[in-house]
Formats: sequence, C-alpha cells, structure tokens
Amino acid sequence: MLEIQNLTSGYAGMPVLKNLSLTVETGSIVVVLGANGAGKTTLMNTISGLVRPMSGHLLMEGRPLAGLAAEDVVAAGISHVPQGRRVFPGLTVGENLIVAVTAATKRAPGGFDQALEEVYELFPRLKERRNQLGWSLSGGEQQMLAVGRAIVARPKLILLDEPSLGLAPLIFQSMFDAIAELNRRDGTTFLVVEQNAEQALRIGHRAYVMELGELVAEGSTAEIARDPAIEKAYLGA
Amino acid sequence: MTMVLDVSGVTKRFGGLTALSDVSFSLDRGKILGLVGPNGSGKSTMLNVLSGVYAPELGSVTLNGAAITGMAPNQITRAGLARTFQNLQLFGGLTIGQNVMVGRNCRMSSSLLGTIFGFSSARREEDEARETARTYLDFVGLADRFDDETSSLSYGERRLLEVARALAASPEVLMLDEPCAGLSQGEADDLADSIRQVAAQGISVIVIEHNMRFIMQLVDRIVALNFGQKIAEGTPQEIRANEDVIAAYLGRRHA
Amino acid sequence: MDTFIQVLLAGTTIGCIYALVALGFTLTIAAAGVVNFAYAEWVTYGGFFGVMLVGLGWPLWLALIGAVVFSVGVGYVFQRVVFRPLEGKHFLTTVTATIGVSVSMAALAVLIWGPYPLTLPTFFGSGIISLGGVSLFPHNLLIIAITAVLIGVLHLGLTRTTIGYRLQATAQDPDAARLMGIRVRRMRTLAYLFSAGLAGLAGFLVAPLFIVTTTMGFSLMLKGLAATIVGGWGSLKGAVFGGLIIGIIEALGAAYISSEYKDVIAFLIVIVVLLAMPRGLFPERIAEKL
Amino acid sequence: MTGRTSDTANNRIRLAGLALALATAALLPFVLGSNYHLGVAHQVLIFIILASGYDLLLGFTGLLSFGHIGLFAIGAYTSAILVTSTGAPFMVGLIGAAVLTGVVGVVISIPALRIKGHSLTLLTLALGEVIRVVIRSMEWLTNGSHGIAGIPRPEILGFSFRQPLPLYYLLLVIALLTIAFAWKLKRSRYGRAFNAIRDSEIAADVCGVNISRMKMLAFGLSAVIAGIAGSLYAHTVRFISPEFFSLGLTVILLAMVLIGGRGTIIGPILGAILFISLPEALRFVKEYYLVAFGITIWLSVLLLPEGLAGLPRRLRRWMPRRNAKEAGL
Amino acid sequence: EDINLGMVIATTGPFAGGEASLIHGTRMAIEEINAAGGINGDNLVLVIEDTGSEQTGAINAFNRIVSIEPVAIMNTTISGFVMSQMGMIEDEGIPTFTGGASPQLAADAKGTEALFRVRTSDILVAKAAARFATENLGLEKIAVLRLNNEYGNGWIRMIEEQLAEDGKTPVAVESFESVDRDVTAQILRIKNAGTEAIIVAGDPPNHLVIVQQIRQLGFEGAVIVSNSGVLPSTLSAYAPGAAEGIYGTVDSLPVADPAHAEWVERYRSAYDMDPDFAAAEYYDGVKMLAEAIAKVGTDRAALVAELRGIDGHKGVGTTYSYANGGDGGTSVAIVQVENGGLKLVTSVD
Ligand SMILES: Nc1ncnc2c1ncn2[C@@H]1O[C@H](COP(=O)(O)OP(=O)(O)OP(=O)(O)O)[C@@H](O)[C@H]1O
Ligand SMILES: Nc1ncnc2c1ncn2[C@@H]1O[C@H](COP(=O)(O)OP(=O)(O)OP(=O)(O)O)[C@@H](O)[C@H]1O
Ligand SMILES: [Mg+2]
Ligand SMILES: [Mg+2]
Repeated sequence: MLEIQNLTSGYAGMPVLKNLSLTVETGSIVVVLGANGAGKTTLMNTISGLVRPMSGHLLMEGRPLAGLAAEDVVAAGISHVPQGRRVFPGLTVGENLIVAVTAATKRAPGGFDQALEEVYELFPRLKERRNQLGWSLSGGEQQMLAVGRAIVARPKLILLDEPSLGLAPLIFQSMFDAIAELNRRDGTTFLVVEQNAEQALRIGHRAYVMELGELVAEGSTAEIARDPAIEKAYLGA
Repeated sequence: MTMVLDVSGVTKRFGGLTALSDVSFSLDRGKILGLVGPNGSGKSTMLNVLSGVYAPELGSVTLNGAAITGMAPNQITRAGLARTFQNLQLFGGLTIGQNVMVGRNCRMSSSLLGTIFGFSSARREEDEARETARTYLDFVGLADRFDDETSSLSYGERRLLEVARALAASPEVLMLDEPCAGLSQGEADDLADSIRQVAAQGISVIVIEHNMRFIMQLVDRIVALNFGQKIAEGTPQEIRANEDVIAAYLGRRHA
Repeated sequence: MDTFIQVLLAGTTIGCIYALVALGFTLTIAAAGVVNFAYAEWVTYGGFFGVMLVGLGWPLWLALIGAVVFSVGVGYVFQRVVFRPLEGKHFLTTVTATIGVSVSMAALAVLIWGPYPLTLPTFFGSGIISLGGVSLFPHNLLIIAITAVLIGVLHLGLTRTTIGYRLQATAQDPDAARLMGIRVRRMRTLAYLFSAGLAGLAGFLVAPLFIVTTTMGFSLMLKGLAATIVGGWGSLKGAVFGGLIIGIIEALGAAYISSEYKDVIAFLIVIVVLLAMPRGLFPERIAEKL
Repeated sequence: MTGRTSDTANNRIRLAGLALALATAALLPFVLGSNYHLGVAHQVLIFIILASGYDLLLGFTGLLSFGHIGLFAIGAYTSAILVTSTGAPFMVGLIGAAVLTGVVGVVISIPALRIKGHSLTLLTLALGEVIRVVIRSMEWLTNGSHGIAGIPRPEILGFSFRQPLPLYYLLLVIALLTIAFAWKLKRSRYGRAFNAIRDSEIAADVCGVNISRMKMLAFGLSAVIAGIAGSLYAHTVRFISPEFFSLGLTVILLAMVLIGGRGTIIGPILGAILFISLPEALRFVKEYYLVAFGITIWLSVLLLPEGLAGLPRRLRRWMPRRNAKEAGL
Repeated sequence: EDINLGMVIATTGPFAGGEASLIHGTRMAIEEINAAGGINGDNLVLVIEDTGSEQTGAINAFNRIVSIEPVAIMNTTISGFVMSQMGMIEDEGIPTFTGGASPQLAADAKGTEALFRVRTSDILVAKAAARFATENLGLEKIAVLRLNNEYGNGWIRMIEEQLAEDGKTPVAVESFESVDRDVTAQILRIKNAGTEAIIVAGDPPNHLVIVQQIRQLGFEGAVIVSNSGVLPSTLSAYAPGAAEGIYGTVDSLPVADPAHAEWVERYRSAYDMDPDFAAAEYYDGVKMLAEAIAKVGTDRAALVAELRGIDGHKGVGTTYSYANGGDGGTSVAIVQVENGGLKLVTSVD
C-alpha cells in the first residue's frame, strides 16, 4: 500500500531521516520502534504532508505522495493521529468527530452514523463526554478522541504516533484490540509508532527499528521481539 | 512519622459533572504517593485542587496542619506545595535557567528598589537564586543548558525542566502529573531514581502515572480513583491485587 | 414616544452598520486569528470605489456590485502579500503589518481620489416615508434589511452545514485541521474575500450617510473592534449583537442623557458589561487544561 | 569553557555598541545642529520614554492596553496645570504627574485583574477615551478643548532648559534613566515574574508569582513612566489639548513597540526612532511619504517578524547557515 | 537675490482638502509680485512643508521651515496646530500669518505679537451668526449644534455671549464628535425644544450630514451653518437640493465687493475652480507682507512692528487691522444657498 524509497527529510535544511526505505503491505499492521529523537514523528509527518521531503519517493498505492499538501494526503486515504493529540479545543467531542468526516466516511455502508457508533463503542467515555469541549477533556480522553477522529474518517491507512500516550492500561489494551479488529474486519492498514513496544509487537505483523534517522532492523514482529538487542533496548530488562 | 498533607472530603464539580467526590487521603513526610485511575477519573483535577488552581465545592486540604483550601496558587506554593503540569506550561520567552529562577521567586523577598539600585542584599539573593537554579538543573541533568532557549529542548527534557522548576520552590510536597509521558522505559527508570533522591531529602511526592512498571517500583502507597471516587488505597502489592482496581483500571494482564 | 422610536430607528441603523463592519472584521479573526487593522481602509475604499464608478456613469446597482468586486480584489491581494507570508506568526505581528499597510492605503486614497469629502447618492433619492410622527429613510431601511439578510445567510451557512465547524477547527489548530482534510488555505482565503466583500458593501452602503473621507473607516473599525470584544472575541453572533448594542446605546445616550457625554456613556456601559461578563456576551469557549 | 569566552566576547561587543550609541546620542546635536533636528530629537526622546514604559505592560507582562495615551495625557495635564496655574516649579509638576498617573495606573489595574485578554484591551480603550473626554469636559480645570497654552519650558534649580540644546540633554538624561530602569528591571526577579505572567499566567501563579500584585506593579510602573513622558511633552511643546491624545496616537505607540520588538529593551527605542524620524526623513518624496512609510513598516514586519530588535539574532541565524553551506561545498 | 517665504500647510491627511486653496491664494500673490519685478528687485520663493494634518507634523514642519530662514511663514488654519507652534513663533519672532479663526490666537489672548490672523476672528463670525438670527430674522429660540472641539466650543461661547446681551440663552445646546454620522438624537432634542433657528458649527463632512438630517427630520426653521458649510467644495458635495435655503457665514463674498469679484475671476482662470474667501485672505497676507518688506527690509522685528501698524487695510478678502489690538479681518457676511450657489443676505463690517 505504502512504499517509501530513499526518503530524506528534516527541518530547516537539516535532514533528520536519511535515505530511509520502508514498505507497508496492504492490510498489515506495521510497527516502528525507536528511541526519543530517532525521527519517528518526522517520518509520520513526512508521510502525511506536514513536513516536505527533501528527496526520495513516497508512493501510496503506486501514486506519488511527495509534494502533496496534508489535506490532499487525507484525500488519498491516509489518516494521521499526531503526537500530542491536537484535538480542537473549542469544539465538542461530537464536533471534533464531525470535522474529521471524509468522502470515504460518507461512502462507507452506514455512513457517518455507523462510523460514529463504532467510535463510541470503542471508547464509551467519549459518548459520555459527547457535548464536552475538547480542551476540558482529560489527557487520556483527548487521546481517545484523536484516535476516534481517524477511525471516523475510514481511511485505508492510519498513521498512529504513540497512541498509548497518557492512556490508562485497560483503555490502552482495548484500543490495541480494536486496531487488530479493524485491521481484520475492514482490512485497514496501520503504521504505528509506539514506545510501549511489547503491546505494539503483540498485534503487529511487521516491525522496523529506527535509530538516528535510519533503519537498523526490520522483520516480522515475532523475529524482532526475539532479537536480544531489541529486547534490551525497548522492552526493558 | 509526621503527616504533611491531609486531604479530606474533597468534591469538585464541573457543571453537571462530578470530577471528584468526597476523596480523602493523607501523605507523610518523605513518602511517595501514587495516584492512579482510568482516564478522566479526576487525578489531574485533584492536583489542580491541591495546588489551588480549582477551588473545591466541598472538603478541605491542610498542609502541616494549616488549611490551604481557598488560597491562591501562589500562596499555596509559598506554603510548600509545588507541581508540574500534564500539559506542559513552560515560560517560552525565558531561558531554561530563568524558568527555574521563576520557580525560586516565591522564596525571594528583595524589594523593587533594592533590585533596581542593586542593594547588596538583593544581589546576594539573586546570586543565591541562580545557584539554586543551577543545582536543580544539574539534578535533572540540564545544567549545561542554563542559557539556552526552552524551545531547544525535546519533549522529555521539557518535562524534566518542569520538575527542576518545581523543586526550586523548595517545596515540602512535590506533585508530578504523568512525568513519564513520552519517555522511554530507560529514561523513566532514571527519573524514578531522581524522585527517590528527592524523597530521601524529606520531600513528600505525589505522582500520577499510567506507566505501571514505573509506579509500582517507585511509590510507597497508591490511591486509586474511578469516576472521581476513591476506590482503593494501599501498598502497590495491595492495589495490584485489588479486584475493583483490576476491573476499572489495570485489566487482567497487569494484575 | 415618536422621538423614542425615531432615535431607536437611527440607533438601529447605525448599529446595523457597526454590525456589518464588525462581522467582516471578526470573520478573519474567527477563521485565521488575523486582526486586520487595515479593515478601516477596506471600508473606506469600498466607498471610494462606489464614488469612482458612479462618477464613471455606472448605474448605482452596478456600481454597488463593482465596489464589492473591487473590494474582494483588494482582499485577494492582501491574502497574497500580507496575510500569507505571516501565517503562523503571533497575531500582533499581523496587526503591525496591517497598521503599516493601512497607513499606505490611507495616504494613497488621498492621492487617487483627492482630499475633498465625497458622497454617493442613495437608491431612493432624498425622499422619506412619514409614519405618524416618525420619518423613515428608505436608505436606512435598506441597510437594516441587507444586514438582516446577510446575517441570516451566514447563520444558515454556518449552522446548516459543517462549514462553521471547519472554520473553527481551522482557526483553532490549522495543522490539525489539515490532517482532517480541511483545505485550510482555501478556508482562509474564503474568509478574507468574504470579509473584504463585506467591507466593500459596508463602505458603499454607508457612503451616502457617512460621507466618503479617508478617515471614515477608522472610527467604524474601532466600533467594529469594540463590538467584536463586547460580543465575544471571534464570535460572529457576538459581533452582530455587539454592533447593534453599541449603536443603540449611543443613540439613546445622546437622546436621553447628553450628546456631549454619549461616548462616555457608551464606554461606561462597555466597562460594566465587561466587568459582568469578562469574556463578552458569547464568550470564546476555550480555556487551558492543566 | 568555550561558552564562557564567547559570552565575554559578546558582552564586549555589546558594551562597545552601548558606548557608541551613548557617544552618538551625546554628540548628535553637534552633527545636526538645527532647531528642526533638535525638535525631532525631542519628540524621539519623549516617545522613547513613553514606549519603554508601555513595553513594561505589552512586552514584559503581555498586557495589551489601548488606554496608555490616557495616562500620558493625565501626566501632561497634571504637570501643565500645576505649573501654569499654581506657579509651581517644573520638578513639582514632573513629580506630581508621576505620582498621579501612578495612582491612576494602579486603580485601572484593579478591574484589569478580573478581565483578561482582548476584553482587557477594550476595557483600557474605554478607560482611555473616558479620560480624554473627562479632560475635555472639565473646563474649569483643564480649559477643555481649548487646551492649555503657554506652558513654560523646564527650569531646574534656576537652570533654564528653554533653549532646544539644553532641553535635548535633559530629555536624553531622563530617557537614559528610563532605559536603565527597564534594563535593571528585566534582569530582576520582578522582570522574570512579568515575563512568566506573559508566557503562562497559570504556571506563574503556581510558581509562586503573586499575579495580582505583579500586574498592579506593571500597570503602576508603566503609568508612572507615561506620566513622566506626559509632563516632558507638555513642557517641551508648551501647548496641550485633548485632541492630541487620541486613539490614533495609541495605535502609533503600539506600532512603535511592535515594530521595534516587544519585550526587549532596545525595541521601543528603535521603534520610537523609526516612527518619529522616518516620516521626516521621507519628506523628500513629498506627498508619497506616508505611502512609503507604511510600506517600510510592512516590509520590516515581513523581514523581521519579531521586530527590529530581532535583527542581530536574524543575522546570527543567517551567518552559520551560510558557513555550513560553504563548509558542505 | 531670492527671499524665502515659508508655508506650513496640510498637503496630506484629512485637512488637506480644506487647505488646498490657501496654497493657490498664496501662490497667486507671489506670482503677481515676482511678475511685477519682485520686492525691490528680489523674488519671493515659496517653500511648502506638510503638516500631515497632525500636531507633531505641524511642529516639525514649522521647525523645518524656520531652518531655511524664511522672511515669514504662511501658516495652517488649524488653530490647535498653531497653538502648539506658539512657543516657537514667539521664540523666533518670525512674522507668521494664519487663517485660524480661534479667539485664542489673538495677540491679546494667548497668541503672540508675531502672529497675524488673516481672517475674521470667530468672535465676530459666531456673534454675527447669532445676531443675524435674532435681529435680521427676528427669531427668539436659537439652538446650537456644534462640533465638540476647540472650534465648536469657541462658537458656543461667543453665541452665548451675544445672546446674553439681549438677556437670552440658547434653547438647546447639543454637540457631536467629528466622526459622528448620525445626529438624529441631537436634532430631535433641538426640535423638541421649540427651536426656531439652529446654528451649526463643524467641519465640512459634518455639515454635509447634518444639513440633510435636519431637513429629513422635518425641522422647518432657519439653519445657519458655519463657514465650512458653505465652502465651494462643500457646496458641490451636498445632495441635490439638500442645502437649498440654508444660511452660512463667510468673511466676505465676491458679489459684495468688485475688487474681490475681479480677483475671483483671475483665480478661476488660473486654477479652474472656485476659491473660498480664505484663499483671498492668504493672498492679501502675502501682499501686506511684501509691502512691509519693501518698506523696512527683511529684519523680523522690524517686519513685525511694521505689520502691527496696519490699520484698516483694504484687501480683496476683507479689511485688516493689527494696530491697537486689532485682530485681523473685520468683515463678516451672511449668505444663503440659492440654486446651489451663494447669495449675499447681509454683511457686517
Ligand atoms: N520542528 C522541528 N524543527 C527542528 N528540528 C526538529 C523539529 N521537530 C523535531 N526535530 C528534531 O528532529 C529529530 C527527530 O525528532 P522526532 O520528533 O521525529 O523524534 P521521535 O522519534 O518522534 O522522538 P519521540 O519519541 O521523542 O517522539 C530530533 O532531533 C528533533 O530535535
Ligand atoms: N475544566 C473542566 N471543565 C469541564 N470538565 C472538566 C474540566 N477538567 C476536567 N474535566 C473533566 O473531569 C474529568 C476528570 O478529568 P481529569 O483531568 O482530572 O482526569 P485524569 O484523571 O487526570 O485523566 P487522565 O488520566 O486522562 O489525565 C474528565 O472527565 C474531564 O473531562
Ligand atoms: Mg515522536
Ligand atoms: Mg490527567
């Protein structure tokens, strides 16, 4: 689905990602691991068009993404849940979800109503807080809303940047279960950046490990989880 | 064992929503208390009540036996309670060192005239504040960034700067809201060590965190909230085994 | 009683003008956080465009359309050279730039249209309708009607569609808005152009009452600013009510208390309103979550 | 260690710059001897004082006030009335102006503690206009819209500053004192507290900064300075009337500080110099000078969004990149 | 050798329109003088500086002009600006002509010896307006609607003084701000007071608005507007017919004086527009100055002394007196708008 070849990207002329290549197969869940500052967020932002690549190719279903504005990337079927949640503070939970509606949502069976139901089922807390303004939500509630907005959009590919941040353990588990479920049922593809490697590797199919803007390891999640170096660095002793 | 902080019967409502209802607990000198609970259970709200940002509808908070409910945040800080924020609140226009020195402000007393005309007492106090700031920046590992802009810090470093700023107020109680968010497990372990050192100096700590590994290894006691109510209190072992906490918060896997 | 109705009518007319101005002024705030001090000149130029086109022999209605179109053009130029380069900067930075441009525009207006006060005819000549002891001025009624229609259209547009939410989302977090697929730049351009069009319309409509001078826009913009804040920063509904309230208070104050102190009265009422409702009638709903 | 040495190098550059600026200011009258140039310089100095004080609110504390010209007016009228109708010496007028505006500033700050953000701007705008209209209406005291004429030039301990040259030095000294005050303040715990309030009021509060007291102090201090500037204005121009202290002047004052760079010491100075002297310097383009002036403002904002004070930082940011590029090649 | 004549006037900003004709009047005089061989062979050269319609601009422009050492200065008509230059005029002792009509500018009020008014003081004009209403029109109930500034306040003071002579007071006194564009409330208050004549004092845009609203609100009595309400540029901007029948004050009207009428013809052919009377008065100012220079040379003190001696000098604009506390122009005329033009009703000298 997503094909990244020799991507170099960064800020103000200084590259963060160096010549990075990565593939996301249709219908798979791909996990990206890496230390703080490795460039994971930069990778996600480059895919979604918030950061302009300096060189290299980004192909979504064979069509180039590089140079597209963020809003056009969304139209191509990619939803990005950014690090730091970024819910709209002055809109209610419901309005935040309405704003995230895309053409794909409307076309899908059941349309927006169905999609909304799904989000509320996954995060009942959001349903309770339906009419509450974004800013006043607790940190975890905001995180749920951010993920909910991506689900409502019904994209082909969802980019999740540290979705577990600030989530309580139970919610966190049910979210990962839901990701697996969405993937199985609708065939939605996921690219997930996560500090909590253990959980991510549990649901993922493939994993990449980044260090200082470059890939240092890749393989099936099972292989990666077994790799002693990885285990030491990301899973904790 | 002396009790430093006593929270009794605190209730806080937002419109029709009761974010905290009748919550009580206490904290002893030099102890570390964990505050856990599902998202939206009222943990941050509790911190906001303790630090004076929100006034509770009911209940009282005493610090060393003196009531602090209804006091302005700056008075509470002067009384000995300092905190960090879940959503970072740094002073972006100040350097890293100055951020920490603002934290020291509540322990400074020189007059306006004294600082403008450079009275020796005022200068001494300013030097002392700078030294204190350096000490605490050193403590969180940011000493060499004293004159840098805050914007040059990574997310994790910013959290540490907030800790240094809170410590500069020489608090009796330090309150941390999700200090590990965005940190890797290794960094979280380092932070836990630092917090233990703080506690060893006799400062009591309240910490909110969803990182169970961090919490369980660090704290002396845990208070668990759900829907604004206290559902359990005890040692980490007791909490880990508590059925209510498992059902509401931890899930089976963590138990 | 006649006097009261007559004064109320005059206050409502002026209030509608303030509301119209405040609406355009607020639109850029609501959509992009842009406080546009050159709005004064946008309004002034609307009047001047009208005078110029009528001077060229265009019929009045065509001149009205022309003035609005020209104003939209001015808005487009602004979007390219003033607003876009400063996207994402602090709102005071844009304020400074617009102050600069407005100084230039005001000076340029004198060079183009000369220093003398100019006027436009109304659609209805100088005829009046007498209703009992009250005189109705057709042009004033037109202003009230147009304001009402515009407010209605905007209200429907913003509440019956999701555009209103998208506009708010754009203003609150442009990057996140783009991640939702919202065409941020298009939204903003739309807001700028609409705002400029409103300015041109206001400038044209008030020209027969206000006399087109290079300073005519400044006081109107200040009233728009006041209306925006009294109504609630960035709230379109607030801008309308704020404008109406200020206009009516001024008129009633002048009629029943003192014309010398009418501005003080209006300002004192503003102060009282702010003390009672520090964030305006329709407050911006955002605060900080800690 | 290298950091230390480059710091001292920086300080040395800064000291040299300061010395140069002082020398220029002291010798300026001998370069531009005419009364016209001195007259412009008088205005520049008065506005440096006013803008520096305004920046304590706007730049230091993040409070956008539109009523500052009202305080300036109160200062001017207090001094003018004291001196012309009671025959008090200039110093009494000056101090009276400072004290009264200080008190008014603190009183204004009381509602300002409750009201934040844009509403504060409107509140202060309303207060400023009320001040102006009240001055205009109190004919028995202020001579109403006719203004007060015949205000004498300053005289201190028998020494007259009637001539433009001595007056220049008097204004220069007071401007330097104001700047030194702002500079000291910025580096003190008070300055830090002001900045903290600007950046995050709630965090400042939680850090132990007494928000109410600090806001009152900021309003009071900037009002005192406005009062001093007002007094100096009255005694320099020798005529004041309510019309001068209009909202347009407020906008100019705001633009001055913003163009210069808010929250910096040098910003208001550069802003005042630019705003007063540039239109004069542009007189050669005749009736186009205002057009040119506005375009200059716009361009400078485009190039230096943080204000003229941001120029050195901009240059520094451009330099290493160019170096890096050269090194890369 | 050339003699510099300075001029401090608004060429930009809101006052530029009102002051443009003064430059023409001044220029006309200079051209005539130079064409006739100059003053003792020296040509007059006009140097203009712009006030930008602002007080600080007026101060700077004045200082700038002073630095070229002009023989005299033709100054702005905005009284407030002149007041703010007063200290400098006094310091320099430079002969300065102004069209400012404010009573404050009189040498025996707050003005200075070196300042010469080339117009009729508002003391005379405003009183003439009031007297016209009471004596000529025989009306009892006079109301005043005035701009809330130095100008408007000067008018109300003088009108009250004049009415007091007959033991009267205005039945209503209302004010407006210069940016106000709706005076319904004020007019209704005036109307409800049973007013028979309204005297309006304001700037040109104010008159355009007020005259129209007075009629729309059905006030049937007499309307007397201050000078700026009947300037040629204002007259042409009234809505068709709106100003018909209103009275206005002018210092002088050409039809009353053949010399003035002849001058107007020359002005028209030179600038292709109608002059207002103040242009003629600035013309007179330059002429009086030239005569004085021819007599006593360019020494400032001598010039001031010479000009202060003028008594009953008849110019094209009006008759001037500076001797014995004389305060410039002495004539006032009341005119009426008829078919869009002005008709002399009465004149006071
Ligand atoms: N806006 C920016 N401008 C300049 N440099 C940036 C910017 N954002 C990030 N960087 C730098 O790019 C590098 C990679 O940052 P990135 O945010 O991609 O890391 P990450 O892997 O997502 O880390 P984390 O786990 O902390 O989220 C870091 O060195 C960071 O300092
Ligand atoms: N200012 C506010 N206005 C309205 N509701 C609020 C406000 N602050 C918090 N709430 C609500 O109160 C509840 C408690 O919020 P709080 O932030 O204390 O949760 P929390 O326990 O810290 O959660 P998390 O772990 O997600 O940070 C939440 O449901 C939140 O939506
Ligand atoms: Mg990241
Ligand atoms: Mg929380």
